[in-house]
Amino acid sequence: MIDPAWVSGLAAILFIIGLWGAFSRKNAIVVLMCIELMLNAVNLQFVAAATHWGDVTGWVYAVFAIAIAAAEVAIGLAIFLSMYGQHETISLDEVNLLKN
Amino acid sequence: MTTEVFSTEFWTAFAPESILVVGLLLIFIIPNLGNSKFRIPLTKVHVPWFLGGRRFKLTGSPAIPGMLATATLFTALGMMIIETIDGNMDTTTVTSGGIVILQIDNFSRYFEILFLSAALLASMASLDRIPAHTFQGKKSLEEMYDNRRQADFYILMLTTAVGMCMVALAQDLFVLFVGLELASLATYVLVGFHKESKAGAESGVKYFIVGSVASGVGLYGLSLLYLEFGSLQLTTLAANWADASILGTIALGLVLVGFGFKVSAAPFHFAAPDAYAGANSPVAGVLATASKAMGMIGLIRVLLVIALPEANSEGSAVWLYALAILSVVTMTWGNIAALGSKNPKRMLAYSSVAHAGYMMAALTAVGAWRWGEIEAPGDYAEAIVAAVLFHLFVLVAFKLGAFLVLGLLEMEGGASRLSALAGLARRDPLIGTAMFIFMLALAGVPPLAGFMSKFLVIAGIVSASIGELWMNGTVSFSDIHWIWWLALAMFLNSAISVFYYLRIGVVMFLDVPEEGRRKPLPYGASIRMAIWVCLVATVILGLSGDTLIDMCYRAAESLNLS
Amino acid sequence: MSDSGIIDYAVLIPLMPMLAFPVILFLGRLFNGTPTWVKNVKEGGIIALTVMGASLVLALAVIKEHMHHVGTANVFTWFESSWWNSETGAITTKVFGVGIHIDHLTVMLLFVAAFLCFLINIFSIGYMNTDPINDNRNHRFYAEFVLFCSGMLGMVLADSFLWLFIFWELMGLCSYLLIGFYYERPSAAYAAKKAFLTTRVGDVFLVIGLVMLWNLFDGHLDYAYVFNKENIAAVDSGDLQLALGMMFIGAVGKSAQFPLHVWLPDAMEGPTPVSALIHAATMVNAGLYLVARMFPFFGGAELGALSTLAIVIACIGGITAVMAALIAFVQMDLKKVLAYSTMSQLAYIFTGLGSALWFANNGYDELAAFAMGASLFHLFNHAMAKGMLFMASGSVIHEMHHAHHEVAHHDDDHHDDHHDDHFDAQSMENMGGLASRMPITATAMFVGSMSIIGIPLIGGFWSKEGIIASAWQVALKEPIFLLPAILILIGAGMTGFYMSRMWFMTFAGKPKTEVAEHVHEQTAWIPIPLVTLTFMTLGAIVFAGMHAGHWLGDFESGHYTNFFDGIGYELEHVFLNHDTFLLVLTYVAIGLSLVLGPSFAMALYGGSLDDGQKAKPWMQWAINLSAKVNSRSKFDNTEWANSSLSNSLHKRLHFDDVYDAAMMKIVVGFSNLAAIFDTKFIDGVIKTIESTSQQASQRVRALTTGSARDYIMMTALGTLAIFMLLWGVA
Amino acid sequence: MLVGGLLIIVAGLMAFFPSMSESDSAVDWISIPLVGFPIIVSCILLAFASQETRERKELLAVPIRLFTLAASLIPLAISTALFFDWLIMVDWDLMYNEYALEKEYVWIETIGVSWHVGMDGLSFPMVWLTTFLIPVTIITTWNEKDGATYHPLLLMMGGALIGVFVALDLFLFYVFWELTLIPMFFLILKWGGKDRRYAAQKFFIYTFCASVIMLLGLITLYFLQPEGNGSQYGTLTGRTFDMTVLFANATAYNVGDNVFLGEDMQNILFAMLMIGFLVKLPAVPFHTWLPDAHVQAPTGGSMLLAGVMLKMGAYGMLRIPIAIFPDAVIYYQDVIMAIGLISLVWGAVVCLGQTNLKRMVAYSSVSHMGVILLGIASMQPIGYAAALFMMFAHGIISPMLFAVCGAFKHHYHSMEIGSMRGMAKWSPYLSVYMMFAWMASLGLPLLAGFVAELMVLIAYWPEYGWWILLPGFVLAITAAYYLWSMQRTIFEGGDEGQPPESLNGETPPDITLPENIGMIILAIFTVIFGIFPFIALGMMDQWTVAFFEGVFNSGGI
Repeated sequence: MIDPAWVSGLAAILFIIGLWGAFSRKNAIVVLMCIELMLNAVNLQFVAAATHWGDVTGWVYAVFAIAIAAAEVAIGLAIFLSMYGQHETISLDEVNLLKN
Repeated sequence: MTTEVFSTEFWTAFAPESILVVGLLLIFIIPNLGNSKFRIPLTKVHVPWFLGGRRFKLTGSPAIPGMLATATLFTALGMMIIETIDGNMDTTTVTSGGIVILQIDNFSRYFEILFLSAALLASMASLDRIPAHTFQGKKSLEEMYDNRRQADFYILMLTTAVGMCMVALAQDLFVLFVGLELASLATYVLVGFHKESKAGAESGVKYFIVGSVASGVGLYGLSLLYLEFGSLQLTTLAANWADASILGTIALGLVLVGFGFKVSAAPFHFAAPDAYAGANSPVAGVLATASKAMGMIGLIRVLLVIALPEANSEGSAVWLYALAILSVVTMTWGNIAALGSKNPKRMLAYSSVAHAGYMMAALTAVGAWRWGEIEAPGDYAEAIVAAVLFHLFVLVAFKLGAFLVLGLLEMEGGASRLSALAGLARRDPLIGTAMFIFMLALAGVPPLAGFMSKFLVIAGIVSASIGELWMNGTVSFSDIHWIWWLALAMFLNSAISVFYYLRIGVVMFLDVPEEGRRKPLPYGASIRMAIWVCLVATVILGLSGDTLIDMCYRAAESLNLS
Repeated sequence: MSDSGIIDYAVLIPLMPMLAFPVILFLGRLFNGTPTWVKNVKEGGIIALTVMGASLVLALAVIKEHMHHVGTANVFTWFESSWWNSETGAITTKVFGVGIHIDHLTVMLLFVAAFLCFLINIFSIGYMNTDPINDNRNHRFYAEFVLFCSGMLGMVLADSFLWLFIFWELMGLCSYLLIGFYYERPSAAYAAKKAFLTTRVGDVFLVIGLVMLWNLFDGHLDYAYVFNKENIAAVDSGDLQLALGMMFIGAVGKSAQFPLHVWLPDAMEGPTPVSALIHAATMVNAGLYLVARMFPFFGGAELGALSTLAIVIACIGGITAVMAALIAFVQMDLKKVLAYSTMSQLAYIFTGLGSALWFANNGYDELAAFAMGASLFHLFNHAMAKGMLFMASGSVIHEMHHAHHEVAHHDDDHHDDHHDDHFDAQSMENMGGLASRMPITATAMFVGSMSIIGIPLIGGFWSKEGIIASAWQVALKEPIFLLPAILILIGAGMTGFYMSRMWFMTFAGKPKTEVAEHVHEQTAWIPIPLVTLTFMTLGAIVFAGMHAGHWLGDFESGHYTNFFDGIGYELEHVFLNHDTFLLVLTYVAIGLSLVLGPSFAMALYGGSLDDGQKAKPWMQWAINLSAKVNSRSKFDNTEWANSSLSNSLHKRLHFDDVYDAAMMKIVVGFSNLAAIFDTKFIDGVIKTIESTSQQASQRVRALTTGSARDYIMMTALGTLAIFMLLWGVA
Repeated sequence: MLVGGLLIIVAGLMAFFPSMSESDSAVDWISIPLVGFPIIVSCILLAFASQETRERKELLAVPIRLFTLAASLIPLAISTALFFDWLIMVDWDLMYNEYALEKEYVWIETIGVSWHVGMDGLSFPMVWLTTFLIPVTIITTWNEKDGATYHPLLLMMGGALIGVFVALDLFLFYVFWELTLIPMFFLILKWGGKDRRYAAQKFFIYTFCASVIMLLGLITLYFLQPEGNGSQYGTLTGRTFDMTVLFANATAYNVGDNVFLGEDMQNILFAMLMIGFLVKLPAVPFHTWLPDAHVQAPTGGSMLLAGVMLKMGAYGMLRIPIAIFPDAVIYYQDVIMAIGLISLVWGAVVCLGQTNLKRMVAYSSVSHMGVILLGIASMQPIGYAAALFMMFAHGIISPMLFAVCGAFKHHYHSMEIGSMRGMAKWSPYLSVYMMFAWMASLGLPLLAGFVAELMVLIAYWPEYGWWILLPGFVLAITAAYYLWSMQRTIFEGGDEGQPPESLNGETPPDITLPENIGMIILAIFTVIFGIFPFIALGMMDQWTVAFFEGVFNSGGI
């Protein structure tokens, strides 16, 4: 069996990639994907930790986190859609009417 | 009292929350009641099914969801207040499989009352702000939109309320986070509710994206905590915190980010002004008060319940410096930014950033004293937490009130320029005066609630900085803990803040109303009612806050900090 | 200690006029223009006269009662004050009261004040109520007049230095109001301000002196306590000298001495009765009174410890005496000549007081008594004579006005309002030859001038000789005193010149203008005080006979029971002094003032009257003499008149210019700088803070770029920062 | 008629309640009659008036005005009755830390705040002054526009000001302290001159910033107190904001070596508290809000601002920091003296260069407030009593100054000195009042201001010696600017006078009857307190003695 530490490490890397991607990419969909990546890192972490502690709650947490991520995607896409409807772009940089 | 999920006691204890959920379901169902019939397959028997089809006139009225939501919130709030107000409340703990999930105690009930009050006021205001047009005849596109989205809006509002209540009740960090996400997801939609306008859509996107990232970071922090301690139970975490490794500290920082976004602490606050500016005013008001309170629960749980040193140990909390810096930066940033802002909603948003800074400064003070040196550290902590709770509650009165006044102005078209307020006092003296009183309260002018809360917060900080020095004889200035300077920073910041709060007063009382705003304000009975409630609360809580302060203390005591 | 009897009512002397003030003022506002008020009550003049008469009667009664013993009465407690000793923590409370104190000095000044106030009130009714310019404002005049009288009487009767000062200020206020009586004239407004301000400068020092005295004497300023010899001995005399010196500066301001003399000539802007009363006879004597009040300090203090101050007082007097006389040489305005003469004569009294104080402080009690007596007697004589002179000059001016009015109306009826424009009724260049046309006035002026000059046997002669003698006697003991001694001796001759010049220019010679030919004495009321005072002045020998020493405090000594013995002693003392030095001195002084000064004046300004005009016999000889001297001497003073000294004399030795420049350039300049500092710097700092914070706000808000990516990046950075902070602490 | 009615009311009150001033009086004479009543009445009137249309407001102005005046006479009657009561008793029982008519009700019991009111020799003269000035101000500004809201605001202001003076609880004190800002803010904002926006904000922000620092000092002080039990102590914090307890603690803990607070702690707290009060006073260099506020404020606002509001600063100083930190007073003695001296000189010097009448008068207030600081720095009961009397006397004189300025502005539409000459011709009454007020302000004897100035100088000399020349210099400068301004307004102008251009050729009018009545009342009282200073000075002196006994003598010096 893989040492949970490795999994944790993978999670950390995933998280950093996700975070990096979240602010380096312009496309809203890609940013959403990056956020999903971060959430996935969380899931991995939970699972790894659950394995480490031999505790079932971690699995439950992971399942819940997946549900949350799903809801988030649903809402996110809906919001992006309305943004596209108004601004006709999904580039985050071009949506800057509100500032200062 | 400990109870299992869905046992009889559970339902008794959770009656208000249950009512909320039932109300939520009713808003789903009632507008859709119609004459549809279900044909039993293969027969011609049509069983009345009532869902769908041609809607009944009475239940199909677009005004119904709003009333339903208001009634639901009102009932739930009333039940909670009756339960709490006398101070003899039982603590009910809900467990499932050995894990403590929820707990009803003074603390959680207090916050639930806060959330529901904010939601109630917002939905009352929305009755006029997003009016349901029941009259006959031709309707404009705008009005059609309004009518169609009545149910959506109140469903989201109730969902937010339920999510927030869950945060207040949660005894497990993950449960807390689930509640937080529930509320957040609903507010993302609420912020972007006006998807027909560019600003609405944009603010929704920004709030959503930044919020998601923040909660992603927070969730990752949780997972690290879980990795460190093997549990996310508050009690477990608190008990084992002293043995935590560096990982725990890092996890703490990450979790802090998640909540920091909710309380709009700098530098996680950036989306807040945009969101407030784009959202409609009652929703912005809820964000600035209830949502902030929700984040504050998280901070209190994590920083005070979990991450405080043991009562007899030397040294202050590990997050002391981080939070101190964060709080000073936050309050200064908020005030400085608000100083030049020409958009009243953004100004209020920045001011709410500043208020977050004040409360964080108070929390810092709890972590400051050396726990070992003080006889009864819990007293100090409770005083400070009570002050923060008080502040959060009165914010509902005057910050939400201010947003509601802006909402009233929005009814005649946008309120995103300072000039929209021009001459308000002349057009409607009472509303103008109310707005001015809200501003004074925000600035902290006695004898209004804002003064009282700021006073308590500062008193808390100062009391913690002095501790029990007076018992040791001569007190010299150098003996006083450096967090005293946080109080000074707070004061200087309040002094700065007077500039922009006063400017609104001047504009309202002195300037000539701009073109198109010469007529009397739209009437809006229920939004006015909400404003009056806020006004009365602002004044009453300032003049005599004893009952509320007692409630806050009981809430703080139930955290069992020492 | 408190006496009972008439002194219990002494407080009414100042109180009655004070209460009359609002009455006249408000009745005047009410009844202005009603014939009864104007004709019968003389716009308040009769009310004032009644009140002043009552005061005079009461004053005389008090004087009679207290001629020979000191009387005191408490009126009420003014305030209490407490002191804390920081060493012991003890707190003591001092009571400060209001009361009446009557002694020899009071008696003398009370008489002068009450008497002259009454006489000048009579004069005012004649003078003020016949001039149309005063319509609608005479009630103001009488109101302020009685308030002034109240101040003067109150100052004299007060039982402490503080109350002296309070009434002193009250007089200052009235002086200000009355100088500015013709408020619409810029020159009057300027003069009023100048008078108040200049005396105020002195008053400031007086207050400081009082404060010092208060602290020296443990919270007492009442005469009963501070003049107690034991109390004086307990005080450090160096401090005492400083305190008294400060108070003396106040006296300098009030009595218009160098260098605070600039206000008095300008003060002649006020109506003439005001000049007579305030700026000649009473208020300007307040400074002298104050210095005379200090006498017991000099007697009680350590020997010689206060003599510096005495010398300073005398020197100021000497300098002023000569300086004022010099300026008086070139004045053409009748009243200004008198004003400078007043300054000069007051200076004499200061020198005399200086000598007295020096003697007192150096243990020469008898000489001190003599000098003091001489000074106070001179004060008395001068008040009477100068009051009369001013009233006489008022009479002249008044009749000149009338005559001008007549002439102007006679000549051309076309325009009526021209007569005020270019004709100066006060300038002696427009007069001449009035001796025959105004006999009473001319006589009064003649006697008054002689008294001031010091013609033997008349008025001021007795006292002036005493002052000069005393000064020289000090000079024999203290060489520095030579300065004032020589100066006042020279001044005696100069007095002879300018007073004679004034008289001859006005009354002798031919009328210089048409107006002067039409002058008549025609106003009622005016002659009454003139005649009264003429006899007062002529009869000074009687007062002298009561022995100059009588005017001094020591009631037990120097007081002749036989009246004629007194006169004999006085005559012998002056003309046949056993001390050769003093004998010579007397004759030198007589020679200077009687011969030299008047001769020059005659030579320059003398002349016979118009043909057919004849003055009264007692003046005619002088006119004839002057005509002779004038025709004999071919004295031409044009060269001198064009000299730079003469120019600067015309410009009053540039004092006014320098003071104005100092005020306008330095003080106002500094003030403007300060105002700029306030608006630019202090407000500037605040505005900078505001603008900086606005800029900061711009910067900070610029960070909210509007792009969600930036927000996320900031969140990430914030995460990193928290991460680092926590890591660092952990 | 007014005066007569007032006297009848006073007599009636005294007849019915022969022992009003007894400290165990069962009736609460302060809370409702003096503080609550004006504020509540004015709030009701304001709420009533604000909902009416403009035309209706015009109609309502007169009845509202009359009602306000009547309402303001009630506190005056009460305080005057008290005054007479004490005056007859002669032996004042208004000592330091012994309060007359003391009443205490628990207000916020959790943190130890009580509604604790009472009066002593320090506060009573100020209370009387306030009650006296409100009707006078209302009368003087009878014809102000928008009277329906203007006069109630004045009344509200009065209630808040009395509240400041009677408060014996730090929290209560602070509440009223800030509350006074609000009516004043509106008075300036709504009835002010051209730059009112700037002036109103400056006024508010300046004072607010300073008082915020003061509040921090108060809170710190609060927590440095020992915990105690009792109704005044907070149920949760264990401390109290009750001043009487605080004073008792301060004296108890200052004895001997058992100094409760360290020296630096005392000094820092003292400085923090003083900043709030110095700005209010105002002392140089915190004074620039005052000229702006005065110039822009309406007449009534200026009268109350100069008459009472400035005194809040001096009152606060004596009431709190000096009473609690006697050692710090001695430590800062020279600093206080320097600030006072600078204010005194600076204010006077700036006056000299002003061409705006009201600005000049405002700066003269700065100058006079410096005198109060000098009195405090003298560290003598006489100096303190003088400071108290200065507050009182200036409280009567300066409203008159501003009433004159207001009338000037009202009738001539200009504030420029020199814009008109020969005012005595057109407006003899105004000229008389102007001259009277100016003379009173420059410290003419027998008018109220003189005694105070003299006593300050007397107290000043033994402590600071020849520095006294500077105050002396100021006395002369003060005379200079006042005389200069009179020369160029009342005097001059030739036979025809020279009306200001702002009148556009109309004949300059004299002042109206209400202005006349208001000013003559002020003038009469200026004279009364000038000739009989002991009326007020008696209680002040005894209070200061008790104060020194209670504070400095029990302090470990």
